[in-house]
Amino acid sequence: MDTAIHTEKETWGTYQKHVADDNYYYARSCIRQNFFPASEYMFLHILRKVLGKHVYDDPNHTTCTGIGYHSDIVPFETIQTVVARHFALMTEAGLENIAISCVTSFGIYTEILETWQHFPEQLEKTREFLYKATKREFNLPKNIAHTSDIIYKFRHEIAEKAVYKLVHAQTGEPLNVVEHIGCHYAKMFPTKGIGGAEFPQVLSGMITAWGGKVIDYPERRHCCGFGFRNYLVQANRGYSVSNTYKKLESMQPYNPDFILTNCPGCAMFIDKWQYTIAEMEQKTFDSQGKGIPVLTYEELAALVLGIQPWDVGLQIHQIQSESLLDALGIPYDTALKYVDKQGNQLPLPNKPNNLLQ
Amino acid sequence: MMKQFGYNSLKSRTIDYKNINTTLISYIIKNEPSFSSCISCGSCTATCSAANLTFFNIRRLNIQIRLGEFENIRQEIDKCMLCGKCLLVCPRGINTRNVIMLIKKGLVTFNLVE
Amino acid sequence: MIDVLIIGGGIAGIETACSLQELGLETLVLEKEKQIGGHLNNWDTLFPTKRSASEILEYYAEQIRKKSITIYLNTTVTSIRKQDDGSFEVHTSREVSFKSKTVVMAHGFSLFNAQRKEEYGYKIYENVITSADLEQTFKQNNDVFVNPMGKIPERVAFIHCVGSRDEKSGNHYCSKVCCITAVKQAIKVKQLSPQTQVFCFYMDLRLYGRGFEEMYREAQEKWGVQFIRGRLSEVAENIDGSLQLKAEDTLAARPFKMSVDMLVLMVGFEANKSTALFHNSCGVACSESRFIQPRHHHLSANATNIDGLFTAGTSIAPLSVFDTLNHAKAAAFAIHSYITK
Amino acid sequence: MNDLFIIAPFTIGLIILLGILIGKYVVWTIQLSQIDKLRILHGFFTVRTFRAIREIFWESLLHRNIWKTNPLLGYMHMSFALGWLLLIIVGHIEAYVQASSLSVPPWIPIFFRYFEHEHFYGARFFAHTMDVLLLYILSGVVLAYGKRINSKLFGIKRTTKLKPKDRISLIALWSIFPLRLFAESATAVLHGNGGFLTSGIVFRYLQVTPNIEYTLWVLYSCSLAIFFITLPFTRYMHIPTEVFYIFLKEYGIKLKKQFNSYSKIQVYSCSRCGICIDACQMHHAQISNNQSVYILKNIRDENLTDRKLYNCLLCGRCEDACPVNINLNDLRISQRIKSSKEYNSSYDFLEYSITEKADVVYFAGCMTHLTPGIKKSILTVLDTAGVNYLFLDKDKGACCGRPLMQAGQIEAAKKLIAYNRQQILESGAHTLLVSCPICYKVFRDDYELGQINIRHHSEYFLELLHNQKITIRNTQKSIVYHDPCELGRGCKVYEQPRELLQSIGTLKKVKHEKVESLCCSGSLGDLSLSMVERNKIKEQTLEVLLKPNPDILATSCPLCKKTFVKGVDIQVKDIAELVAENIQSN
Amino acid sequence: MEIDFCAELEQDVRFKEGLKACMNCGICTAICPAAELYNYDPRSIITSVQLRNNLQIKELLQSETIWYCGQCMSCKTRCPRGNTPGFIIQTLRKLSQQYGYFTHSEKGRQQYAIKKTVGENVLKKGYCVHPDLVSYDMHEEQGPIWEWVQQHKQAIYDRLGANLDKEGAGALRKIHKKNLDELQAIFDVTNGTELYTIIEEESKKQAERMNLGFSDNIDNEYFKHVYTYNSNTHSE
Repeated sequence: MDTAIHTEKETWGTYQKHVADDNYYYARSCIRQNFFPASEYMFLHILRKVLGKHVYDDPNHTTCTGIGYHSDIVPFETIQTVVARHFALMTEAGLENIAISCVTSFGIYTEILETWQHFPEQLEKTREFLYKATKREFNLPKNIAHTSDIIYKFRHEIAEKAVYKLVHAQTGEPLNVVEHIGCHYAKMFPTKGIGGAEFPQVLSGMITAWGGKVIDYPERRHCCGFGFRNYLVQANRGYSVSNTYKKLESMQPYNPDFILTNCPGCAMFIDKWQYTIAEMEQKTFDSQGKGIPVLTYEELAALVLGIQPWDVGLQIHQIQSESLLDALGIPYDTALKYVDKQGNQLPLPNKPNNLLQ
Repeated sequence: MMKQFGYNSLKSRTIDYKNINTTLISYIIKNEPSFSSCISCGSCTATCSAANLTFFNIRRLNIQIRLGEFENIRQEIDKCMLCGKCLLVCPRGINTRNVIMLIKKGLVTFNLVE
Repeated sequence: MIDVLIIGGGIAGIETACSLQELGLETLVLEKEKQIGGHLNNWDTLFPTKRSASEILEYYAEQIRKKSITIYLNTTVTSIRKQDDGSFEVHTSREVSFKSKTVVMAHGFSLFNAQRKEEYGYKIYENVITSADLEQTFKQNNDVFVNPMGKIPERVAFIHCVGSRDEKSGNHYCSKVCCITAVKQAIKVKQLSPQTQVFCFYMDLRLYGRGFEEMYREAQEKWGVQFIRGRLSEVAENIDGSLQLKAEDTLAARPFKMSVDMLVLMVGFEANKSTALFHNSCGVACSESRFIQPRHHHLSANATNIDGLFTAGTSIAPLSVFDTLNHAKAAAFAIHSYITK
Repeated sequence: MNDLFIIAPFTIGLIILLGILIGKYVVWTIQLSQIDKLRILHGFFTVRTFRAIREIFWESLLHRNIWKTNPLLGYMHMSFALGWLLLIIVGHIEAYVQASSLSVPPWIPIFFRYFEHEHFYGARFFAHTMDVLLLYILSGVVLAYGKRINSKLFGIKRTTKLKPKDRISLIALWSIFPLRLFAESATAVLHGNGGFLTSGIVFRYLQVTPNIEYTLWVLYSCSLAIFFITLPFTRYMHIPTEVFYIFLKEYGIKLKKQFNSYSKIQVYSCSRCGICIDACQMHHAQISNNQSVYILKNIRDENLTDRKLYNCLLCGRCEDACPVNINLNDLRISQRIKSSKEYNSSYDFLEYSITEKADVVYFAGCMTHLTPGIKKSILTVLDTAGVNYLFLDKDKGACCGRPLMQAGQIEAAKKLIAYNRQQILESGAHTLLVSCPICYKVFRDDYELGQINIRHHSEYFLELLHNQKITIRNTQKSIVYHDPCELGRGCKVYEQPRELLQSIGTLKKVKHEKVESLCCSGSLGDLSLSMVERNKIKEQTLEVLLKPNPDILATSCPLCKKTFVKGVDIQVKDIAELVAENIQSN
Repeated sequence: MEIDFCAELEQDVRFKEGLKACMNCGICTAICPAAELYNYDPRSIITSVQLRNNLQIKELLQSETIWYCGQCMSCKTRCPRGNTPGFIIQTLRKLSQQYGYFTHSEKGRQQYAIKKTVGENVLKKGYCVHPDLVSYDMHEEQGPIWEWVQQHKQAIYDRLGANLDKEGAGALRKIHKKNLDELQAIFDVTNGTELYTIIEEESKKQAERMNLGFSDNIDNEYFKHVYTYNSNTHSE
């Protein structure tokens, strides 16, 4: 039973969210640009080339310091002012819709806007700070959206232009997809996320729109385990890996074909922790011992639109995606997997011990 | 082969009902049914002579018995002096002294602790 | 012009009508459903006596016949208007409208829609039901007890405070009757299926009424119902259809996990939809809880801010059948002294 | 005719009986501890032996204690015991006289009429005396039949059930004397050597052949034999055991905490008379399977369950009522010790703290701490009297250990005792004052405090009164006093509280007082009574106590007070409170 | 004189927002990932803070327990009283650092490692994370593919449309000095810099107390210690 759709009928009204349909100021993500640079590239490509939207990619904008903030080395005032700076840059660019690539940032932006609403004096203080530091001034954005909200908004347009559907090439059966939503997407402010905190629609909407089947599993809402300081410091990583372990264990019985995430951190951790668990405990959560591929929604959108897997950047995931591509019937040229821009072959990466490639 | 990363995955502290050992609790309830009517009000602990000298907490003992945390129970139960004050304050008239004796006997008879 | 027009043919409305009839006033009852009795029609037994709800309904059916009380069924009130002469004009779904000296709002309450607590999975997971659903199954089948999947449950959990004492549902108040209802239903489950283990997840047990505490104790001592102090955080469905519960055993101060074959959500009271309607049409005052605000909590719990407009029963707050009927009787006296003053 | 069939059964029976008895006595004596053996040696050639014999005469023959409970019952037991003994003694004298020699085969006196037909000097006299004695015993037998039919007559509401082998033995016993009557009567018809009873009345109208006579005598001998042989294996073993027990008791052997051979002797001395069943208050709570007689039986049969064992208030009423003076409480506790020995506590957390010096140490105990009224009163009195005292367990204090003792947790109790003992000794006090009889009992029995006088507040306050340390105003109110079990039967303190109370108001008598007083039902001795059951027992007790409708119900135990308070609408006060309220400082 | 920690907490908007009134239902602990793995119970923390007991709060500030939370904020979703334990934790951690109590606890000391890595990276690179920061030897769990990416950074990031360390827009671009300066300026005016200094200094003291080597760059004993040491006593 597709619970997501089911609840949509009942309580959808509560969780309508307006997403601007053009002219976005793009805020990049620390983690995504590191581990999934192609995802951000693809997002811009899809919006500009495929959907013909205007997105401004500003060289002057920086981190929101969210990771620092949630690991308590960055004060609240500081992060408010950094975010204010981004609003200033947005204002200066003559834009009023902000599209945020990172879920942590998305949470931060939302939290700060909420705070300014309840405590206007905070907003004033922040204006002063920003002016004092940078002589900049700013307007509040009219609309803030996570980039997954935007892809969700245009999911049907993408579906129309889609080359591939999320079905088994051989059987025609829809693929079993489990989604993982970043905690800070809707848990803090349910009404700010599409579909709310308990059954967010943002990813399941894409999956169903592109022909896949959403699988509900017990630990669906559980945190991936990043836990900020709990990953940043090596001594604490037991926490991080244990939480991912819990999620994977809980989804295993449903044999998912892949995991879709909207949070850069989650995507990276669920991918890398599968490798770590395999190496630490010789445990994998799929039938073949290869691990369950983890995709970002940008990668998925790009794939269904027929963009080459190696341009989408699947080769820099630790869990290899060939079996998934085969299932989807997406052709790929292994020779192009490890080459540079000019097409020169790069030395091959080492293979893991306990994880089949 | 296994690789070391400088940390390991952690054991879950969550009480999972399906793993709870109910030997002791059923033994006690069978022999002292009044025990099932505990409302965890804490009167017993408030008046307890042993609690005046140690951290002994007979109210919590009830919980630990239900959770089957025998190692803990054994260490704690030793502190009770059987003075019977709890018996007199219990709003549900639970026969606490008998419960204590049953715990002690139960732990031994079903050798729940080494 | 009628003396008293009573909105709602639930026990509150009917009791008010009966008492007024005895005091020699002319009454008219408007009921939106095709039968009288309101929520009680869907209820199996009443706490703490375990007496059948239909007994009460039969009693009132009899009273209506005896006292020949006029009731218009299938009649929904759309607005109440106060006239300059102090009387009321009441408009209904049917083209007819009524004039009366006084109006009693006995339109009762609505049950909390458990789907609003998505994390509890009502209407998402097959084996999650509400206390109201459970009463229905008791009513229909009084000898066997199976979960919606048709299996005799090994474990059943009752969740207190669903939609009550919950900011997230916008209801800060306590619905008063859910604790004792849970206790009553837990006992019933044990009676029907002794091998089933029954658990109640509660925060506080509010067993304020006559015979409630005794029933709670019976549940513990006689039926072995177990009470776990902790609010349910979320429910998930296992692949076999059983339900995974997450709570904290706050007395052990540790997270608590349990899989059950059936989950019963103790849904609370909410102000009836019509209350807002009346508020808009005649400006009757409502409290923060969206129920009608009596004029004086202690001294005139039936009167409202509008002269001649009275309340009876759960239109002012969650009440037990016991309290409802007393409030209704009181309404009759309040109205009588208002009219004959 | 062949006399063998008459002589043999009796003789064999007698030899077997004596064999077994001597065997048992020897084994028991060997199993006794070295000290106890010495006690016997030293006691043997002293007046103690005579005292023992005297008690045996009073109890085992005259059954004085049973007389006290019920004359009819007493008479029954006496007729058997005393009657039979006299029959034997007189029978022997008769035989000696007849043979005018002391060398007579042992069976002759038993079957005298059968063997001796010739007239001799004084034959008539003996015949009549023997008949008187026989008649006396037979009256007892008739009563015994009656007791089985209607025990109420004998002041016994409940009685113990018989086991098959007991029944055989009993029937044998019952038939011995009727058979003797018939046999002698038959002989009398043939040889005219009967007394007023045996000559004739039975066989006056029917033909007696020597065969009938012979058969009757054989039956008589057989019934004796059966009784003798079965005796050691049936309840009747209590007769020889009791005799032995009385001697040991007189030699000053005391029951130990641990169950030993002396305990066993006590267990076997129980005659199952059932008097303890009536003494027990449990039946008010519809509990009728755990009274001492049943417990002793379970001990013998080794099938005692914890449920029964721990379900006893240890009030001591049965012990007091027991005609054989068995230490029923301590026996039960020794069983609890056995049952719970595997799990005693160590109480490592107790650490000795330096106690300051004082003349008097006051130990309130757990229960007093639960009744602040009493605690406050004690301190008031001490202050008014200007006593230099130390409140030992003011803030922190360990339990006295008595509740553990009662539960059989002796090893654990010893730990607490050692701890408190040291604290008390270090204070250098000459007096230990306690306000709780439960503590008082254990301090007296198990603490070994040497020179320190242990005083319950009722005793101590009376002393203060006598030495004019305090004076008390008389309220003229009528007071009923309830004896706490541990203080009364436990420590034999009956008079001091009463004397103290007389100075406060007018003391009224109640039905069960002092040694007979009832238990409040609050006792810590019981571990499995439910509150409902306790209340039922309490109600019965209160009924007795409130009969003379007093203004005040006084007691001298915080636990008794706490128990009663919940059940009555008149004032329930501890003596301490009454003293404090009416004290006048001089 | 005694610091009034309660008052300090009240100052913080996140405290006002995060603690209305707790009724001890335990719904937060029930879904808290940290509560499952560490000896940690957000409910009890909230209740003890709710008591406004200065001494208890001080103990918290020096404790391990405030450092377990992973800031997933799942607690905010569920609380029936609209509290947010996650916010309260933030405010407690803030005070703990402000008063140098964080070095009293094993987990608290780790703040130094975070400041040294993420913290300094923000001001150096303009982003919290950068390929240079996620060095394979400190992040072995990143696996061989990441090792490979590190070895061929330029080529791979170029291929995937990033703009590694180059002028202009794009992923991982070089952040222009003036932007970094603005960031620095913001940190200066908003006490961000001050916090960095406190962490640095308090850690230095702690390093002396533990007599472990300490230096400005990260290859020092103290860093290695706080980054890797785990007493494994956090689940009992």
